[in-house]
Formats: sequence, C-alpha cells, structure tokens
Amino acid sequence: MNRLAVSLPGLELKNPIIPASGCFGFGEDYGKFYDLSLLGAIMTKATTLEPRRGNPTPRLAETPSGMLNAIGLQNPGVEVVVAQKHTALEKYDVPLISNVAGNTFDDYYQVCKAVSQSPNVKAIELNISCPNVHKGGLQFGTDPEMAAAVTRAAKEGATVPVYVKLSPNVTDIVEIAKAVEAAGADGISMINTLVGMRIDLHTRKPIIANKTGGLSGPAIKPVAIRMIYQVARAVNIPIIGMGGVYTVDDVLEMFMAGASAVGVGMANFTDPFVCPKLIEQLPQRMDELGINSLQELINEVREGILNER
Amino acid sequence: MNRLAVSLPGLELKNPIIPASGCFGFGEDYGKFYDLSLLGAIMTKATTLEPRRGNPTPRLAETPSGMLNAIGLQNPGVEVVVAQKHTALEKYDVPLISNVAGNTFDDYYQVCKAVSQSPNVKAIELNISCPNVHKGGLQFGTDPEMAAAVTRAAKEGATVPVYVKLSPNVTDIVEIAKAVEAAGADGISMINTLVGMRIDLHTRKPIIANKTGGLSGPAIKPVAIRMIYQVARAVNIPIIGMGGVYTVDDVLEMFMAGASAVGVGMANFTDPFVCPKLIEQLPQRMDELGINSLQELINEVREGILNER
Amino acid sequence: MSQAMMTVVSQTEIAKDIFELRLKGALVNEMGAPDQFLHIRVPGDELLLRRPISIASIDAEKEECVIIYRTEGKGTTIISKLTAGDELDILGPLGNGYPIDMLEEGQNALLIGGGIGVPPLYELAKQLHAKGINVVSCFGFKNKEEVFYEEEFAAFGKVNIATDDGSYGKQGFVTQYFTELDGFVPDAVFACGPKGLLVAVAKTFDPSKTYLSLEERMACGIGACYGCVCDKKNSTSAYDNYRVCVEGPVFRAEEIVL
Amino acid sequence: MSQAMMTVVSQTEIAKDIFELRLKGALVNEMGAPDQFLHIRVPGDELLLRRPISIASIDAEKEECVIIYRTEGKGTTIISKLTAGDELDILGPLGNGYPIDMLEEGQNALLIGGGIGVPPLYELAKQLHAKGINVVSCFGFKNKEEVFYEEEFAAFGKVNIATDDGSYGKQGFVTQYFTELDGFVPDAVFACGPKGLLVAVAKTFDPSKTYLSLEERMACGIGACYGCVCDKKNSTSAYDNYRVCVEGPVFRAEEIVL
Ligand SMILES: Cc1cc2nc3c(=O)[nH]c(=O)nc-3n(C[C@H](O)[C@H](O)[C@H](O)COP(=O)(O)OP(=O)(O)OC[C@H]3O[C@@H](n4cnc5c(N)ncnc54)[C@H](O)[C@@H]3O)c2cc1C
Ligand SMILES: Cc1cc2nc3c(=O)[nH]c(=O)nc-3n(C[C@H](O)[C@H](O)[C@H](O)COP(=O)(O)OP(=O)(O)OC[C@H]3O[C@@H](n4cnc5c(N)ncnc54)[C@H](O)[C@@H]3O)c2cc1C
Ligand SMILES: Cc1cc2nc3c(=O)[nH]c(=O)nc-3n(C[C@H](O)[C@H](O)[C@H](O)COP(=O)(O)O)c2cc1C
Ligand SMILES: Cc1cc2nc3c(=O)[nH]c(=O)nc-3n(C[C@H](O)[C@H](O)[C@H](O)COP(=O)(O)O)c2cc1C
Ligand code: FES
Ligand code: FES
Repeated sequence: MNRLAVSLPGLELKNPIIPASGCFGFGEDYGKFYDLSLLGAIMTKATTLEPRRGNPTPRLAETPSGMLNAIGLQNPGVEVVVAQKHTALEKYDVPLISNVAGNTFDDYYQVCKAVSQSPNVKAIELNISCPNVHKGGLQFGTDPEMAAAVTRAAKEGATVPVYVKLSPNVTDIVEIAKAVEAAGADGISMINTLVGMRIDLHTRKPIIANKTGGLSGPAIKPVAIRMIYQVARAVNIPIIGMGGVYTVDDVLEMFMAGASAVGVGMANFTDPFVCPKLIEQLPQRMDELGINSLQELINEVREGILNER
Repeated sequence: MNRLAVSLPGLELKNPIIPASGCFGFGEDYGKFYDLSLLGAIMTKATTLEPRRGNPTPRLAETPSGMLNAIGLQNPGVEVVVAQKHTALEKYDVPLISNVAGNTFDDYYQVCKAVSQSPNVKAIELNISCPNVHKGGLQFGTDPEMAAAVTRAAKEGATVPVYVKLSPNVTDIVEIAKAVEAAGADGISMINTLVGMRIDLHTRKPIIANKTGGLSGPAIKPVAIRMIYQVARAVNIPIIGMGGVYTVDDVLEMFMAGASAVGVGMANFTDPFVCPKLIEQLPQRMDELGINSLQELINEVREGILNER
Repeated sequence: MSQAMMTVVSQTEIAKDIFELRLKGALVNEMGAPDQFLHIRVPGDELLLRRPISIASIDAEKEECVIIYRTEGKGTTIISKLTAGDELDILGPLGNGYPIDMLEEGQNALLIGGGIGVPPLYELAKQLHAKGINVVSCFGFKNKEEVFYEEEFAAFGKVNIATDDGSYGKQGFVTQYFTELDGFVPDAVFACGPKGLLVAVAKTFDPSKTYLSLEERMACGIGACYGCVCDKKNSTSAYDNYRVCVEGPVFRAEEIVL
Repeated sequence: MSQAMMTVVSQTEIAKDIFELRLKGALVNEMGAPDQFLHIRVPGDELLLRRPISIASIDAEKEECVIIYRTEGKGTTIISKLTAGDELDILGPLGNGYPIDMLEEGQNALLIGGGIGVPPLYELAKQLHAKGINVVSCFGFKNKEEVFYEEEFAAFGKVNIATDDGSYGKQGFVTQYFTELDGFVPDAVFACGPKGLLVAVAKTFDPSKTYLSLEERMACGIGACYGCVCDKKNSTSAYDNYRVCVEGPVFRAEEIVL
C-alpha cells in the first residue's frame, strides 16, 4: 500500500504534494532539477483565452515570512498552452491540474473546454480571483452568486472535474464555498493570495508597479488553516489546501484542518527541491505522529467533522 | 517645533507612537519599565459594560512572523475601568484612547458615555470586531450598515471623538470605512487582527481553546498597508494605522500609506521598550529620508492623494 | 525586573535533549525567590515571542545563573546552539517563585518534579537545605537517558526516581512514591511538571501546603496581555483570574482550578 | 545550474559597505560566462527569497569564485557577517552572462560600470584580456570611499574613474568619458549599473554591439515565476517578454525596452 496516495475526483495521486499555480510555470524549469514524475500533480500557470502580457515590473516584493506578487496572469493563451505546454509534460507520469482564468463567463467556458482536451489534464482549478469585466472589475470570487455562475460556466465547458480556487479576501468564505458546491464544483482549492502592499520609503510609492500584490508564504498560513477548517465543516467536496506550506508539519496541519491534498507555492522559490523533499520526509513524520496513511488520516478527520455536526 | 507632533481630532500628540489596545493592558505593567509620559497616547484594553472573564486557555499561539490571540475581551467592566484604571494613569502626561467593545448597540452607547467621563480619555476607539448578539453573532464590523449603526450609537454616548477600529476580515474595507465616516466617525483606526488558526499535530485540534484567534504581527503588515492606502483614498477623516509595526521604517511606511499616527501591538511583547525606542529613533530616520516633520509628511501624503482624485 | 543582555558562560547537554545554560550578567542581582523565570528572546529575528524558562540556580557572587531546558521546538533548538561569549536578550526575573519563609528549621519539604519540571526545584532545594529544612525529592523521567541532576539533589536529601519504562529507578509514575515516604510527613509540598502530575499532587496532599508551578503560553510575560491566565478557585467575580506570569507561576493548590 | 552548499573561504570589506566574498565548492565547475549570477539563500529562516548576486571572478583550478556586493538591506547585511568555514546555500550559476565569442584578438572592448555594477565586469575583463582584446574601463562611484577594484582592472587596460562628488577621478557622471576615449573605437560595449546609466549607454553606442546587464526583483531565479520580466523591443506578440533570470541578465541594447 502507498501510504502517501490520496484519491480525489479525477485525481488518483501517488502523493498529495502539488506545486501551486503560478509558482511552477508549466513545469519545464523545475524539470531541470528533478523528475517531475515524483510529484502528486502539477497545478499549471493560469491560462486565459487570449495571450496576456501581464503587469509592468516590479512584480515582486518581499514581506515578513512572505512575498507579494503581481504577475498579472502572463501566459501565451490557451491555444499555445494546450498545443505546446501540456504536450511537453506528457513525458512525465504526472497529472496536470489546469489553472483557468478569465474576465467573462464565456472566457471560463471556452478555456475549460479547451484545456479539457489535453489527455494529461485530469482536473481544472478555477481561478476566480479575477476581475469580472461585466461587473466593473469586481472579482468573481467575492460574491457567492457570481462565484456560482462562473462555476456553472466552467462545468459546462469542462469534461474533467473542476476545483474552484477560493479567494481569502472575503468576509465569509464559507458562503462562497457552499455556493460553488451547489453550482456543481467537484472540489475546492484554497487559498489564493491575500491582497497586500509595500511602500518604498524613498519614492513614497508602492514597490509593486501594480500597487497591490498577492501575499503568499508562511505569513498567511494561519489564515489558510482557519479557512480550510471552516470550509471543510461546511461542504462535502474535497479541499486542496495551500498557503504557506514549507514543511511536512505544514502539510499535515493542512490535512488535519480538512485538506485532502496540498499545494506548495512560494516555498519552491526558497528551495527548488522542496516538493520532492516533502514527499521524501512525509513517511517519517507520519510514523512519529502515528499516521498509517494519508487516506486514513483524511477519513479520520472527515469522521471527526461529521461527528461534530 | 516638535518634529514628531501630530494633530488628530481630540488628540494633540507629542509623537505618533501609541501602544495598541490589548497589548498594553491599562499601562500599569509597562509603567514599571519606562515613563508612560513618553508615549504619544495609550490605547487601553477593550472595556465592556459588564466585567468579562474572557476565553479559556490556551489563548495564545505563535505563527510565522506573528501570533494568534483569543483573549476574549477580559476586563473588569467599565465601572472599575473608569474608577480605577483610568485614574491610575492620571499621573502620566499621556492621553488615553479608550477601546470600547460590546454586543449590543446599547452596550456601546453606555460604555462610550461612561469612559468619556474620565478626564484623561481624549478619544474612543470603537472595537467593532465583536459579535452582535442581535444578529446571530455576525460581527458589527463586517456589514457597512451595522458598522454605521454602531458608530451612531457610540457617537450619541461619547463626548470625545470616536475612532472606529476596522476589521480586516471583510471583502471591501473601503465600503465599511465610508459608512462609518458618513455615520459621524471622527477617525478610523485600522487594522484589527485577521482571523487565523493553528492546529496541534499531536492532538489534531486547534491550539487555541477558542479554536480561532486574531493574527497580528509583521505577517499582517502588507495587508494593513494595503487597507490603509485604500481607505486613505476614500475618506477624509484621519487614520491611526497599525498591524505589524516593529521598526521606524514600519512607522513611516504607515504614514506614507496614509496614516496620521501609529499603533504598536505585538512588538511590545518582543521588546517591552519598543515604543520609547521608536520615538527615539524616528528623527534620525526622518533626516535620512528628508522628512522635516511628521505633520508635514501627513500633509504631503494627503496632497498626493487629493491630486490623484 | 529589567531587560538586559546576559552573556553565555557555558552550555552543556546534561541528558538527552536537556541543556544546562550558564548565564552571566547584572540581572542576577535581581534574582531571589526560587522558580522565578526568565523571558528569553530567541536570537535572530525569526521568532518574535520570547520563551519563558525557569531559573534553576543562582550564584549571586559570580553574577551567574543557570537555566535548564529541553529542546522542544525551534526556539529552544536555536538557544541550544549558543556557546560561551554569545549574548542573550533577557527579560526577568519574572513571576513570584516558591515561598520558603513559612518553613522553619527541622521541618520537612517534599519536592516533586516531572521531566523538565525538575530543574526549577533545584534552587529551591538549595535554599531549603541552607535553611536546615529536610528535603525529600521524588522525580519522574521518561527513561534513563533523560535522567539528570540526581546527584545534585542528593546533596540536599533523599532522591526517589521513577522512569516510564523502568530503565532507571522504579518503573511507572512518580506518584507511587507518595505512599512510600517512610514516615516522612511533609510540612510543605512543592511540585513542578506536566498538568497530570500536578493534578495528582493536588489530590494527594493538603492543598493549603502544596505549591504548584504552572506553565501557560505567554506573550508579554509581565501581566499586560492576559494570555496566560489560570482560573481562581471559588472566584466570586465574573472576570477575575490569575495571570501565571505575574501572580504565578507558583500557586498554592487551594487557590487555583487546574 | 544546480543547488549546492558552498563554503566561505574569506570575506573582506574592500570599500565602504562593499564586501568581497570568496566561495569554494563544486558548483564552480559549472561556471563559465562572465556575469552569470548566483541565487543565494540568506542564512537563518527569516528571509525566504533568495538574493541574486553576480559572479565577479572564477578560479576554476581552486574551485573558487568571488562575489562582490554592497550591503543594501537585511539579506546582504546577514551575508556580510559570514566568516571562513561558514556555508551558503547557492542556486547557480544562473543566467546567460556576457558573450565574448564575437570579438577577436586585437579588437576593442569598452567596459562601463556604475557602483556595484563594476564587479560583474571583472571576470569579463579577465577573459577579454586573456583573448588579446583591448580593454578600456569607465567606472562611476559615489565618492572616493566607495571606489574599489581600480588596480585589478588596471591590469587589463586603462581605467577611467568618475565620482559624484569629485573626491576621486573626475567629478560627475561616468558618461563624460564617452566622448573622451582618445580614438578608442569600441567593437563591443559592456555595461552594468543603475538604470539611468544603462539608458545613457544605450543612447550613445551602437545598440547592436552594446551589452547591458539588467537587475530585476527575482523570486525563483530560474524562469518559472515570471516575476523578473523585461519588455522586448518591437515585440509583435501580445504576451512575450524576456525573463531577466533566464534570457538575461545580459541583453543586447537593441533587444530590449529599458
Ligand atoms: C513559567 C514557565 C517556566 C518554564 N520553565 C521551563 C524550564 O525551566 N525548562 C524548560 O525546558 N521549559 C520550561 N518552560 C517551557 C518552555 O517555555 C517551552 O518549552 C518553550 O517555550 C518552547 O519553545 P520552543 O520554541 O522550543 O517550542 P515551540 O513549540 O516552537 O514554541 C512555540 C510557542 O509555544 C510556546 N510554548 C511551547 N511549549 C510551551 C510550554 N510548555 N509552556 C509555555 N509555552 C510554551 C513557546 O513559548 C512559543 O511561544 C517553562 C514555561 C513557563 C510558562
Ligand atoms: C542578476 C542580478 C545580479 C546582481 N548582482 C549584484 C552584485 O553583484 N552585487 C550587488 O551588490 N548587488 C547585486 N544585485 C542586487 C542585489 O540582488 C540586491 O542588492 C540584494 O538582493 C538586496 O538584498 P537585501 O536583502 O540586502 O536588500 P532588501 O532591500 O532587504 O531586499 C528585499 C528584496 O528586494 C530584492 N532586491 C532589493 N534590491 C534589489 C536589486 N537591486 N535587484 C534585485 N532585487 C533586489 C531582494 O532580492 C529581496 O527580495 C544583483 C541583482 C540582480 C537581479
Ligand atoms: C508568483 C506567484 C504567481 C501566482 N500565480 C497564480 C496564478 O496564476 N493562478 C492562481 O490561481 N494562483 C496563483 N498564485 C497563488 C498560488 O497558487 C497560491 O495560491 C498562493 O501563493 C498561496 O500559496 P503559497 O503560500 O504556498 O505561495 C501565485 C502565487 C505566486 C507567489
Ligand atoms: C494579545 C492581544 C490582545 C488584543 N486585544 C485587543 C482589544 O482588546 N481590542 C482591540 O480593538 N484590539 C485588540 N488587539 C488587536 C491590536 O490592538 C492590534 O489591532 C493588532 O494586534 C494589530 O497590531 P500588531 O500587529 O501591532 O499587534 C489585540 C491584539 C493582541 C495581540
Ligand atoms: S503573558 Fe501576558 S499576561 Fe501573562
Ligand atoms: S525570477 Fe522567476 S522568472 Fe525570473
């Protein structure tokens, strides 16, 4: 038995460690460091219908135990992604979770349809932290009805399971989670970045050209754990947890909060080998904590939650 | 001229450094380390109508570049606070900003009225991150209408200026800020803590007995800066900024985002002398950055904001 | 109580993962009561909350004190890497410590410690012994590897040791010695260790003569944050409780709800 | 390109706040082109983003390389405290570095550096000189205190220095030397320094023969995060740009929008 294997809709993973979207490109760069087949899955860089140039630089800033980024969804567009990026990853034995972004319902519909065609794309991660052009730039992810509507649009286009990636920048994340579950989401991925800013004391202006950026890293882990814990108690679909995972203890904390797999973002920048290291180190830590297998841990946490109800 | 002096409604401060509420008790403990008259002001521990025992322990947990707390508003009630705690601080030349909390509109009205009686209370800080018993525990601070209503109740009771302390756990903080400004708030204080959680890997349960706790410290500074920046561009009342201030650079970053004074919370625990140190170190850093006086900096930032409009 | 830098004189691993750290500095002049504690800033800017560690012994003449701690997590691990000459930012001495004034020469004191709860009792044993009080100690450890300071305590009186796995002393809980004190009737009982042990001690001995040292997670360490509270027994007030950092860490068993 | 630990051989402050750090390790065997860079993990767990620093010189035989950096903020300050024997976690060598293959013996190369932009040119000067190419260098510094490596570069050709305050060499911008090269017509221009300097260089010299080394804030350092991009000149694509960490840090002036 593989103690690290976890099973989620569309995803039979040999282990739960998944590089998070935007932190791993389309894998090619980290593929120079290690065999990507080691990974549980890969969450690819956000893909949009048309090519996108992204934001001006600086796009990055460091913060205490974290960082800000405002890449701005730079990507070559779904056509190139499907034709070149996905196929380039076919040589690895690793499922892809395609991160899909857009500004209109139709964007989401079309991109979901297109990425579903790639045989190695086993699931879609719906990035709903994008401004909705029809609603004056309000993010899809901050309103339950809009979040539900974009989920439905995606489900119509997709032929693989859809995981909706929740934004933490909301008053009530549970409400959004319930809405996307009701709209047919197969799973939830959380959390995306918190909106943050740093100001340069010399120029007196934000360091990031886009002014605000997304905060990720260990700094946001307590917020992620809290939200996963709350959402796991409100929905019945599985959660892929992320936000500040650097160590095996972080991975297991996510599971205990209610996650069934874990995304690793910023940590890749600190240590390019962090994902294979986590995979290697998990069994020993599980021994120490008396965890036979991750699937068993998922079930036990789930039972605990059901007993609370 | 005092380069550090700043002027806000009800508060003519000799410097902008203010220990944040809940991190400094009613001053007596830190008064054993240094002369509290050095401080710009003191934000006192949350005061409620009736005495409160607070939450069970553990109430604290450490997180990357931050901490969680769930003290639960423990305090001896407004009667004792006014009769004993405020008077004990009269020997210092320092204005108090009384942090007021409650579960009903009437709570706020009455406590504001009572604390206004203390001659050294020069302003009130309205803690609206409290569950509203009439609205099923929903926080006053997460809904613009409720926030406005509680501000009005407070203004009715208070005879000193009221600063409303905003919760960062909302989708749109600007909307809340505008609502409390319209309801008569004299100023804004921000941010309160983000809701977070840590789980103990051995017990598989949250470390904090209350499950969730408030996240403070440098980890949340980018979120605080972003929110201050946004709110400063939407309201005309002054902002007391806080969230992760540890260094003079943090203080000045808050000013450049749009704050007119700065609260210092968790940093007191790391270094009990942090507030007097910041006051001492500010002038040199201002020299290096070409800042004549803080009031001038406030005006320049304000002008910049008005020019953007 | 002050904040000051203290200098590391020496550091030794005296048992598995247990370190004895000797510190020097003027702060020692403020130390008195046994089991006050130091609130230690972990070197480097990564960990922002201080770590509370009890004072194990005081050498006023040399301006030195000793703390003994187990490497639990990141903070104590970083501290365990310090070597002679390194500096530590210390806030202390904090808390009240064990009282000894109520005891007189010739009276009996029973010391009960579990694991890392043993060292805080050392300065106490020293002071009791100096005062002519008879000391008997009962200590529980996980296993032989983790036993430490037996000889040091033996200098002041009988030491009974139990280990969980029986690899040293009696096998099982230290509580088994409570009924085998061979006629030694304590006039005061002092205990420090895990909560389970303190509960057992509080049940066995006269709660008006039993002094328990508590541990709580701390932030400020000086009474300002109300993070470290412990319930008062029979409190009539709706808000009142003790702050372990100020009113404790030592309480009479009859004062508190464990 | 690999990740490996390298050992500090020595560290010297060679000018005010400018440190020369000599590192040893097998990673040196992968180093070749001048001005590739190392992505350095700052010791301790406080700072999580690596710091990019150019390789200033390579000694393949000894498996050593040198980096030269100014203490800007927390990261470089922590690194400046390292002493012989300490270890550093290094990712590298990264980026493309300056090309020299297009130059032939007897041709002329002009090196232009501003402040901390000078050291990345050192390995280049060495390699150019070894190939028999004539090297002239023009360097700008803030003041006399911050001037460094003048002698080292003088071994390879003429060095012109300007300082902002005139305390050493000519007073003012290094750009004033561009019109006073005494008939030295460069076949290639190599520049590294602040953006303003690079813009001036790009305007003055033939952009097809001018090589600029860019700085951008970096996260991954290997091309995955798209944090460090720079616009392509005349790009027809709606999304395409260069990643400074992979396609750079050195670009021909004609390729990019500064
Ligand atoms: C009054 C007092 C006296 C103490 N005396 C000693 C002593 O003499 N020797 C000794 O080995 N230990 C002692 N402890 C426990 C010691 O404080 C913790 O083991 C230590 O803080 C763990 O820090 P860490 O960074 O290694 O572990 P981590 O688990 O990484 O610490 C994370 C956070 O939890 C807190 N924490 C973790 N465990 C405890 C605990 N048991 N009690 C309080 N806070 C905790 C830490 O202070 C820190 O804020 C004492 C605790 C208190 C309250
Ligand atoms: C390809 C490349 C080569 C470089 N080579 C050298 C060199 O040889 N010598 C040298 O002194 N400096 C060099 N730099 C600049 C150097 O990376 C920064 O000075 C350093 O990262 C500052 O780190 P800090 O922690 O001291 O400063 P902080 O200001 O605390 O750094 C905060 C964050 O901003 C980033 N940052 C700050 N300044 C810069 C900058 N100028 N460029 C890129 N990122 C920055 C840091 O990497 C970090 O992520 C180079 C930069 C790049 C991109
Ligand atoms: C540089 C960078 C780029 C990112 N790009 C995307 C993206 O394209 N789509 C997306 O859904 N999330 C994106 N994210 C968010 C991450 O996938 C992840 O949700 C977040 O960073 C929290 O995880 P971490 O703390 O482990 O980094 C990005 C994060 C970073 C740091
Ligand atoms: C232990 C603790 C207790 C707090 N109690 C209160 C409180 O009673 N009322 C309140 O408005 N804010 C309270 N806060 C929030 C702080 O006043 C401040 O808004 C927050 O901690 C962010 O600042 P910091 O990062 O500097 O700590 C408390 C924070 C801490 C850490
Ligand atoms: S630790 Fe703050 S009151 Fe005890
Ligand atoms: S730093 Fe990530 S792409 Fe260059």
